[in-house]
Amino acid sequence: MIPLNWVVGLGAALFAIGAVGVMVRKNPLIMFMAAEMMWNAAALVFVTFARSFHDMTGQVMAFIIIGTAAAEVGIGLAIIVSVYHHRHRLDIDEVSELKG
Amino acid sequence: MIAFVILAILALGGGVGVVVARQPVHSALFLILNILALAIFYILLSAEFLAAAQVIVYAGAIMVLFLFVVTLLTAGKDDAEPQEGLAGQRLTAGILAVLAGGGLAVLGVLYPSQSIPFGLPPNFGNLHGMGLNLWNQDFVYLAAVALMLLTAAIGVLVLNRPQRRQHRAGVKGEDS
Amino acid sequence: MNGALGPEYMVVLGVFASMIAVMVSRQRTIAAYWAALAAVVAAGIWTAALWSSPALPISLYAQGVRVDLFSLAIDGLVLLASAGALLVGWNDARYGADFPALVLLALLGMMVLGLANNFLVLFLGIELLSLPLYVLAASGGYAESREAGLKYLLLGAFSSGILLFGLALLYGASGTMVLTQLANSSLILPLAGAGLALTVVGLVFKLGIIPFHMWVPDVYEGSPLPVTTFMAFGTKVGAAAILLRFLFYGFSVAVGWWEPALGYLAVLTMVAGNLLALAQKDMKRLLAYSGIANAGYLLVGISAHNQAGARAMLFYLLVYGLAVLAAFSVFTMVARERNSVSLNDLTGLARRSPWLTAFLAVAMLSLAGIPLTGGFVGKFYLLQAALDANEPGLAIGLVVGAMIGLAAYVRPLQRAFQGGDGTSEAPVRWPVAGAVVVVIAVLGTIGLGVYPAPIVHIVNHSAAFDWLR
Amino acid sequence: MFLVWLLAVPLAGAIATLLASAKGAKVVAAITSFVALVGYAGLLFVNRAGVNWPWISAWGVRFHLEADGLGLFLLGLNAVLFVVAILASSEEMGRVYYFWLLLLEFSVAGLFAAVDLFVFYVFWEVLLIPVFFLLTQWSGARGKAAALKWLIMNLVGSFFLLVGIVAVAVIHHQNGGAFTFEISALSGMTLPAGAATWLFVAFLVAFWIKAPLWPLHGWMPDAYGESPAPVTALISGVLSKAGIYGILRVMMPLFLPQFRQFQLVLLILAAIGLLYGALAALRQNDMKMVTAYGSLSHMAMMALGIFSLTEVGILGTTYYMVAHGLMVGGLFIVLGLLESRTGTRTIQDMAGLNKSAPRLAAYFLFFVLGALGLPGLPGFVGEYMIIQGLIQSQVVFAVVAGFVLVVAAWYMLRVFQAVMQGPAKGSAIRDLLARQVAWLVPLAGLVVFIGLWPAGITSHAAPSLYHVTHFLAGKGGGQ
Repeated sequence: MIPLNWVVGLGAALFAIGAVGVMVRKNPLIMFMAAEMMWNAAALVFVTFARSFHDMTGQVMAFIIIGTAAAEVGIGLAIIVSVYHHRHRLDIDEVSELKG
Repeated sequence: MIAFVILAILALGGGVGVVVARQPVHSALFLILNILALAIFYILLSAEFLAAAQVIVYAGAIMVLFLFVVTLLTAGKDDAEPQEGLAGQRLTAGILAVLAGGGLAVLGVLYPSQSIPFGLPPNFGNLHGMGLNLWNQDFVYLAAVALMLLTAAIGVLVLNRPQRRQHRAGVKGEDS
Repeated sequence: MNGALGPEYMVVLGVFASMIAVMVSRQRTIAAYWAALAAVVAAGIWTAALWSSPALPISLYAQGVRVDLFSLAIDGLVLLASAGALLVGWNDARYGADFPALVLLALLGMMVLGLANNFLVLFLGIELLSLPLYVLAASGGYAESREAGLKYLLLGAFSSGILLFGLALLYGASGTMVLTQLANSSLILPLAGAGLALTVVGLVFKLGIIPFHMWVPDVYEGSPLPVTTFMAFGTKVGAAAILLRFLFYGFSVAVGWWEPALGYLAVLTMVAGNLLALAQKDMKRLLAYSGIANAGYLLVGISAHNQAGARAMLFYLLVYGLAVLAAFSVFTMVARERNSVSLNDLTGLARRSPWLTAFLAVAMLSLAGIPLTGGFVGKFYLLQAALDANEPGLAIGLVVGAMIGLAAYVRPLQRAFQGGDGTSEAPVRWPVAGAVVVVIAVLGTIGLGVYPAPIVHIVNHSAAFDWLR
Repeated sequence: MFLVWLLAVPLAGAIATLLASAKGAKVVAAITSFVALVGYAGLLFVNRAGVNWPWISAWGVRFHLEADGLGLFLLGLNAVLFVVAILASSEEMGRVYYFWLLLLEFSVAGLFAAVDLFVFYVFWEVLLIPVFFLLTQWSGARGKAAALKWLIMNLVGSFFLLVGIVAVAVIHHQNGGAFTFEISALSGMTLPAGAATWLFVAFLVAFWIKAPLWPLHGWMPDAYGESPAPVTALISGVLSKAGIYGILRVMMPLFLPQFRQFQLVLLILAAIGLLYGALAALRQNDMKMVTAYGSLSHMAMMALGIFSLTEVGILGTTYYMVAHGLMVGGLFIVLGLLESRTGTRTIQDMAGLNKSAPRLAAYFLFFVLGALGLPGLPGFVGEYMIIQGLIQSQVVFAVVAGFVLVVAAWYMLRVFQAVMQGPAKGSAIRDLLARQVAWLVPLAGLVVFIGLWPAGITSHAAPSLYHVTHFLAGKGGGQ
């Protein structure tokens, strides 16, 4: 039996690493992967709590997260590819010529 | 506990690797490491089905797609991207995120949820249990995920449809 | 089942019908649009039929879904938004034959957000809404659009991640995923606080509240015009609805945790959003910042945390949506082949197309909150809610924001009434579908300003959060 | 139902002007305003019944209009001045100009008849829009800036007012009363001590800006200077009364204790405005601006009358509002006629015009004398009553007001002398046309009439002020 609260802590750490990745990296592919890691961290925490409550809904949530991530990655990569087709360099600051 | 430490090191190492890797290919490989570590965690947390799904869907499908795109986009290029300077704003955001994440991690460790230590219900987390959920009361969620995958399919078609001539843009009626 | 989810089923059917129409019909684009519009109308009729159902509220799927008058009101709003978006982009080859199906998929997400009662449905709603919009934003076929899609995607994935982690912590802190049970569960406080904060951040990201707004202007500007219309209205409805449901159902007891914070965010957003709108020359960006500021107004209704607040928010959503529909359909007509409208394009519009200018004026004045337009009644309602909650700060923030905003909305009108330079004196062409949208939206805006009583009645019924003051 | 006529006719006429031909718009507008004037006659002599329809029942808002003594003559002022202003406008203005004018008449009529705060606010803000577009499109070079200034300053006030109105209703509701915006129901309510001052200031700022009163008159010079003469006449003649009227109609019933508390401050502010307007008028060389600043000074005079918190002072103000509206409106229109003939407004560029245009000079003199308060003309009566009120409450301010009357005579006559008298300079100008005389004569006649029979107005206004004056008397205020 692994210590559940430590797994939650690990999830938080992974979440933070993913958030840092999205914020400091400029390559859309890497940013996207970092965002995927945030989702994964959340899924891990859901599964952990599901284990501690003996409640399957947490696992269902994690499963849905995985399925949604698949759809999201499909769309995301399609967008990245179509952007890349037209401008042979990937850099989010280049991409957003107009700053918010 | 030992298993936890090893797996945690693997997961964290993979996570940090994703963020610091210079090349997207390396990031993707690190992410696979991270995902596989999580999959083992799932087994340890009595979520066998999810572990399998994680390996098949994430490591298998998603990451292969990632790797494919990464190699497609960077093939034949000088794949080292230019040095990324850390702009002040990004650095601040990053530091804030690290602090917030650290705080969250401490919170998670210090405040365990109400845990039921033993007596897992039958079929908890295995294929049978998940099936009972997903094909009964939670079926609608599965349907929603299916619709999202449909969206993805349409999306890929829309985004990569052949470009029309510029002068035809705005012409009403039949789509080419 | 008893048909409580009928509107949602109709929309799903519409998605398939629209896709099949593309495959089998020779006039494939127009057939897809008609199929989608039929589905929207059918869903609207079903919603109206459900309205007087005695069985409400209906809980389904282990309380994951709760169909009540609030969700039906949200259904009505988002159906209006999608009908507007379909008509604004009606049969335009630029957006392709898949545009209607994607709009319907996003519509489904918005409707799901209206009736979500647990974390799973909340998350599914958000993603069902976002995924088609990523595609739609990127579907313009020109560089800005693709880049808007990319930016939307990355920030959307990021904010969904924050939201998910917040939900996970809340699950751990409470042991339940059902919103209505959250209030009664014993919470592990620090964990719940962190989870609540992250969840709210994730949701206000979607709503476009300052300081989580940076994606809004670029995405609005880059996306094709009908998509921007849809995003401005529909997404706002969905995000505001789920934020309200989440907080009112789940955290009515722990008001002190979120109410002050949201209040400050609301004031900041109203003031800063309108200030930023002042400087804009591109109409899409202007409406983007206006959308940010209006999200702040919606937040006033939520952070007032009383029945009047919820009602005022619902009412304001309708008012804002109608004004946005009118403004965007006018801009679409003015833009024609291009995809943006700048201040210069409006110069002399009054001489070219006086009626169009009048419609634009009504929309802009409604956004500014001038009486006899719906915008005034909406702001009045919000003010009432804020003052009833003894939050004069919110009220003052609201009027200060409205004051600043007025200057922003009046500038395009001044340009429109200016003499043109004579280069493009031809009157603007009116496509039938766009004309239908603009006329209905303008009539609705004026109608809501002159005689709002029936809608106020409906809104008062639908936002019945009896445990609030 | 004549009250509804007063609102409905301009609204219908506004739409009709849009459908009329470009040349026919003026005719349509003139007929509309005349029909409205007939409706006013009906209101005055036949039936003064108001309307009270439910509007938004969930908030207790009722579409409640009444023509009581306070608003009755302002409605008349509105109806009369619009006829004159429309007749004085050029046919070249185009139909949209007349559309906005009639929309303005509609909203001002609604404002002067509303006794429900919500309805009051709706009309209060709606009237900004026609003026904004009139200033934007049909004004001088800096018209656009003037329009924005007008809109923004007034909206700042409006939004203060909006918060105030909603807050008053909500507080009334929280104190256990019904949720209502009816002024009569809200009057005399007890406000929490902390909120009362803030609400008082919020309301006051709105009305102060609209009047305008020093120091919130920033929009005035530009708007008066840039707008075409008929529009100037309407802004100064009718719209500016809305501010003073609002203080009387809305604030007096709600905030009497606050008025008493801040009386001295308010009097001092108004007195400064009185002096400032008069002295600024002396320094101007633009005849329109002389009148504009003179008008600013007159507005302060009305404010002094109210803040004297005496029956005679307040009554004097209600009377003076109508009188001043007619006179200053006429004066601006005559100035406009003059400007259109000479092409300049600088008084040094004109001299001895009475030689070539004696009739114009005569009407000019008439309205100048009215504005400076010649006995027999209504300005005198109003100022006399106000000064009497000031003597009853604070004599010092009566002295200031008396002094300003002298200055007023100086700056008005200075303009007249410079422009009309002395050796003729430059080419001769055309005198008034017969049709222009045709509508100036009734206006002047009306001025003389109310000057000779002030009781016609005051006797009607007094009962409407009964509540206020009764309260003042009961608490021993002044009387």
